[in-house]
Amino acid sequence: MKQARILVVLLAFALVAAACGSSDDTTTTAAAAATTTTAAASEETTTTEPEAEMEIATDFGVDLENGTITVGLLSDLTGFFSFLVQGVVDGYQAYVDEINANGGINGLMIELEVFDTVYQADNTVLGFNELKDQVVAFGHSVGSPQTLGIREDLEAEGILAIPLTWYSGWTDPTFNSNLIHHGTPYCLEAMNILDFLTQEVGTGLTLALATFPGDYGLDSAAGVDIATEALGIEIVLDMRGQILPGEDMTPIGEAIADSGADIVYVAADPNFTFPGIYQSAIAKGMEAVWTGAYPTYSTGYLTAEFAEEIERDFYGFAYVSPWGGDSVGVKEVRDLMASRRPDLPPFDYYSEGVLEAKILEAGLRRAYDNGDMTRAGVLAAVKSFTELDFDGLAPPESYVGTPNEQVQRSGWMVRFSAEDLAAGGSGTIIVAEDWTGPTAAAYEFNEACYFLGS
Amino acid sequence: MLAVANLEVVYNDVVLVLRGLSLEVRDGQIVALLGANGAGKTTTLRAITGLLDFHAGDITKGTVTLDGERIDKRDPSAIVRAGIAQVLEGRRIFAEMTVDDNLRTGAYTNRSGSKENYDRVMTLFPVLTGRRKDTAGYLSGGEQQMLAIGRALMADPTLLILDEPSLGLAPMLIQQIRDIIVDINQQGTSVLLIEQNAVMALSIADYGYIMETGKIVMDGVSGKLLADEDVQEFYLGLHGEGERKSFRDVKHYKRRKRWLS
Amino acid sequence: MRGRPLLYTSYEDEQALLPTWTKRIAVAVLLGFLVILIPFQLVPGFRFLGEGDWMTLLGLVAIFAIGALGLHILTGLGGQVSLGQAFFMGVGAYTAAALGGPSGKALLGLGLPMWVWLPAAGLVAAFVGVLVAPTAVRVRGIYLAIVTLGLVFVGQWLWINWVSLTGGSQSGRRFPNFEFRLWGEEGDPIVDLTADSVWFGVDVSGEVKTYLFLIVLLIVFAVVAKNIQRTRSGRAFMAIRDRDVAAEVMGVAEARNKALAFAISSFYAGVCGALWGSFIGLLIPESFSLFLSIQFLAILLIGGVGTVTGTLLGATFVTLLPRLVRDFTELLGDTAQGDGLFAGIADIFVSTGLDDFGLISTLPGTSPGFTVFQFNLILYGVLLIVFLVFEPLGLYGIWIRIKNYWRSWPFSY
Amino acid sequence: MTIPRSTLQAEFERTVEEYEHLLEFDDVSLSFAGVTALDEVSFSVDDNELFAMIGPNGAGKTSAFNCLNGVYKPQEGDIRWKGESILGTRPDQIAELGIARTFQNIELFPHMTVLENITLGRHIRTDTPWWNGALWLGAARAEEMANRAFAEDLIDLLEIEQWRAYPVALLPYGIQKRVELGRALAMEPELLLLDEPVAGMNLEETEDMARFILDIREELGISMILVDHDMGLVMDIADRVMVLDFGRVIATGVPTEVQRHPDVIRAYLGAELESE
Repeated sequence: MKQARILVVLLAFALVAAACGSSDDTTTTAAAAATTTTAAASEETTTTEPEAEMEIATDFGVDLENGTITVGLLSDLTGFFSFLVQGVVDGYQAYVDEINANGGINGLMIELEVFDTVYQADNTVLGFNELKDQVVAFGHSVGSPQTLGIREDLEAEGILAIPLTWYSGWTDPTFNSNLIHHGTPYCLEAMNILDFLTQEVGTGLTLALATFPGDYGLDSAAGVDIATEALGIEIVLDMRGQILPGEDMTPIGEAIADSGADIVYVAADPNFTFPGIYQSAIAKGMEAVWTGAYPTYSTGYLTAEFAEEIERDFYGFAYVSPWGGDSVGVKEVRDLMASRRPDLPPFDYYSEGVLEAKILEAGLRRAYDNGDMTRAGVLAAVKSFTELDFDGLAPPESYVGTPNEQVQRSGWMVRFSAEDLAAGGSGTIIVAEDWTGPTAAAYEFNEACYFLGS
Repeated sequence: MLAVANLEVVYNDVVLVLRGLSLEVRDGQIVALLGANGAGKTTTLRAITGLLDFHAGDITKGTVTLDGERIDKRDPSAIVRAGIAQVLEGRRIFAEMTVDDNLRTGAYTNRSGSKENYDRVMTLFPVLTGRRKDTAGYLSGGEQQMLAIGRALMADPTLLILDEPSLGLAPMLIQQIRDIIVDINQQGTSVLLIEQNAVMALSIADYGYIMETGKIVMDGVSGKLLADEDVQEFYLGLHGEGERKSFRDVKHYKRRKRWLS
Repeated sequence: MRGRPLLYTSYEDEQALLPTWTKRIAVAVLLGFLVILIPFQLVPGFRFLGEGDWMTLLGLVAIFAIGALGLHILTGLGGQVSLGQAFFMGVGAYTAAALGGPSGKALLGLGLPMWVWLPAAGLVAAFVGVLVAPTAVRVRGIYLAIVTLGLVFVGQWLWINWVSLTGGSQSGRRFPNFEFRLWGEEGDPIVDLTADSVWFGVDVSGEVKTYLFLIVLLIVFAVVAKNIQRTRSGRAFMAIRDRDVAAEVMGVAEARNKALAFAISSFYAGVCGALWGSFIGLLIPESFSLFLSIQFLAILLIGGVGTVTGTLLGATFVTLLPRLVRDFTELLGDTAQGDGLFAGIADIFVSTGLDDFGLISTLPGTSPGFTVFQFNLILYGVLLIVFLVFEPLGLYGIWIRIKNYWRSWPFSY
Repeated sequence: MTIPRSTLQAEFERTVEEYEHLLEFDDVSLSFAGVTALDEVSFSVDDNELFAMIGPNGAGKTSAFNCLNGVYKPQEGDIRWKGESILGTRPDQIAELGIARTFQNIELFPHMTVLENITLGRHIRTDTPWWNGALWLGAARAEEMANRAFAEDLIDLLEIEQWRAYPVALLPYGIQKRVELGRALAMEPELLLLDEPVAGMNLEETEDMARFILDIREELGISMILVDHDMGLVMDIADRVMVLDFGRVIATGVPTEVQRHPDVIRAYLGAELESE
């Protein structure tokens, strides 16, 4: 017993050390200095006084007396994807603050209740249970298995949740009674990227594939399969599902280098796994196009020791307009962050938070207009949009119709640029805007590309 | 030199073990402390040597003084430096270390005179000379006891406290240990001997204390104790005319000790 | 008055689980709280305990307490330090999923009713425990901890790679619901523990039903654990724990009893895993990680090794700690925002705005400081160390101290 | 199965079988990595005999006990219990044959109470399966009550009533020695091995222990092997004494003979006791 106690004390120290250590990681991707764009008050949102005579039905999360609407966020602030989710939450909060400053939803102020799920399924369930009777909807829910864990509960309670993941299943009606998709799913992203590279680099290409397990990596891999078949690209190394966080990434990087592929397609995470893979591959002298699923790469690399190589090798795809885009929608995001959070550096993921907030805002406004701000009312309102426009922040969304009609196909092809970063940008530059490749455009989307355990 | 006055010790804030114990060891004496198991002998020792803390015990009343100076608030190493060395019950040698290394640890507080002390130990215990490099754990019980005493002597104490040195030893070895204690005493070290073997202890002690339930119930010079009828019956197993009574004749119900009345 | 606890007229009275009226009444009151007053929101000032999310938390306490009782039998009584609890929970959970889960597109699932999958989860885990036991019997102390640590990694590998059973890494699978069916019939189950309904004219929510079910299970498992502890096998386990050679010389077969302790403990872990999976709904293979095992050892150490009461206290404490920390943080945040005497003090601990420094951040990401989760981990580690160093008997030891203090009050000893 | 509450004597009644000696050591040799612990040791113990083993520290007395218990396996020779060899039998099986033991350095279960320690001795005399106890079914309950009654009788016999519910680690040494004796007796042994039962005891406690040993033998008719350094005790109460030195038997006989044996005096007793 005594030895066991010593063991546990050591483990406990390790826990403490891990907790202390992880608090530093969250800011590693934040690069460069804050922009100095002058704050311009957004004048798009119109302020209407609540009409006293109108009857509004409510059940949970909407308090007409105090004038508040409470929305839950099941976020990952400490876990695996915390660095990007933090940016999403910052953007979300800033946009909500802006709405509230301009009179809220017909006078009702939106309040965000953020629950840190630490990217764990069991915590997500606890967070759901804690918040469900306080909120009218979940403004986002991070992680696919996490979100699937609460899917039946969402259905039972009739609550809307916006999954913060780009799994192709969200567009699939078997999964999505209370969930909505947004952005291009992983498998179509893969098709787009490979379409683009075929145009850019040429035909007769070879490809090395390495991904996470789970929906993220395997949905991506499913898209790679479809695209390689259509485009005649040969897969020379298939390590799908084999990137396991916490393990040594060197063998994967070396295998990729040994494969000598022209294109390396990776679906991993930018902080814990990708740098190891990339560095061990370029250490063996590999030169290839590196690309992959969206949150695999980070502009933080532009200040890392392999900055030059990543600038040379990287091609990526974004579902939401990156920071430096020209659309009205993304300009609005830049202005918003400059006025609300001048302390924060430019970062691509604010756009995602603003996009989610805009979907929610539109749903809340429509529910208000319908006179039904119950949870079911908000859900029905969101599910009734046939064309929801974001001024170019993201392609228009539709939540009505067949999966093939609903699914999002276009996005932004991007590269990294140290120059852009130095010039006060986020480090991401756009090489093709609102782009859809031929394979992606032709793909008949009837069901999820990859089935997540159900 | 050592004086314990009205000592009261409580364990875990709950169990009162010593209830106003007083005793004294004078220069050059061998003093025997006798008593049943659980009477508080070992606690007394711990109180003197500062080891109570390790057993969640506290001195709640009374004092311990060495040559007139309070030592009951000092920590164990300071007490050793002040000149009190002890041999714990059950020997507690460092079983994985060699005989020499064991002895060196004993000299920790007194490095200056370690050579003379080492020679002294080797003269007292010739049996250890041949086993200097052997691992202590492989020594026989008697040799381990000698090593434990030797280790205590390395600190060159003015007072040596021995806790049951005869425990578990064969009759012949008990005699040897007894002779060694007398030798050590004659070389000028005072001895406080805590023992179950009253015959052995009183045969060499100058003065004796008998302890029961946390108090001294009787004390006196050895001769006086040896002559006491109760001591004879309860500690020496004698009856009538100085005959040892057989264990076969032990009665179920014994006479009440007079000192309890 | 405490009565006269030592005056009994028969051994049966004294050997009873609850030998004194004081204890009987105390337990009856506690049960009344747990089964009636809390779930039906009848406790003034603590009505919130009966709300959905607290029912969920208390249900989780019950589940973890069952797993901890299993470890109590193996480690607390048997002295075999095991880090394998997460592995056996995984065995139980996936047995339940395979037997009780619906068959998905690529997933094993037989759709059997709960009265099959729940006991089976325990039995299969116990069987695996018996298979592992011979290895475990050969090693002890820290070495056993390392062997069982190996089990956790073997389990992780197996769960991640056996995709048709587990749904695969980062995907996971759904577990069967808490509902009673006879056999394979379609439509609504006889009793659905997750849906709201009306029982005897009283509204009972799904959470309350699940909670009541889990509490009843916990009581059964706790009584069985206590019975094992006070009868022949429990004594044999403790004897081996205290002195194995002496126990053998007394006629206690070491290998057999160690294996038995392993099997019983694994049964508890298996049931715990199945309940957990069903309760959460979806678990991924990564859920059964080393951290889970450590959490169970922590429950034992914080609660107090070797007692059922301590184990229950530990499970409650460890499971509720994150929530309590969060609620307390919110309270501090509110206090710091207001004015008054405590605002300044509270402000030291929490940071409520961009430039406000404090230990814990109430607006994670916006204000500096640890997030509640990080603070929890730290607190957890610190508590473990504090308990191990200062109160090896854990919460149970504190309880005994309080009891002894009042027993001899007003005398100090 | 239920054990009726009755006097200890009735519990210890047993059938008589045909055998020459209860226990026989036949040329037993044991060594550890070249160091000889027992060298061709032979002796026998009969029914209701109190046999003593003495000798210097490290002479092999405890090793002989460990061979007998099955903890060590001798390299040569044979150990027979009621005429049948018990070599290679596991310690717990040997315990079931009826051989109980106390230890030189008390081997009680420190975190268990006196009652639990003594009740553990009943392990081999009880057999309800574990699940019966787990569910507190009738058989287990009856067994527990019978165990309790049995243990209480022993507690009475050993006069340790007041310590009943204490964890043994908290008890004084002398009481622990008694509890250990009680635990061995709870096994209803036919042969009891006592390893230094009075070491570290003062005269008064030694007298108590002597009385218990004699009582047990008289009332329960258990054979015993006694190892101790207290020559007064050994010579007074043993029927026969065997002296070991460096693993060899140097003398066996009645106490008065052994006491006068020159080898014994030289190797063990020393000059003083001889003159007494």
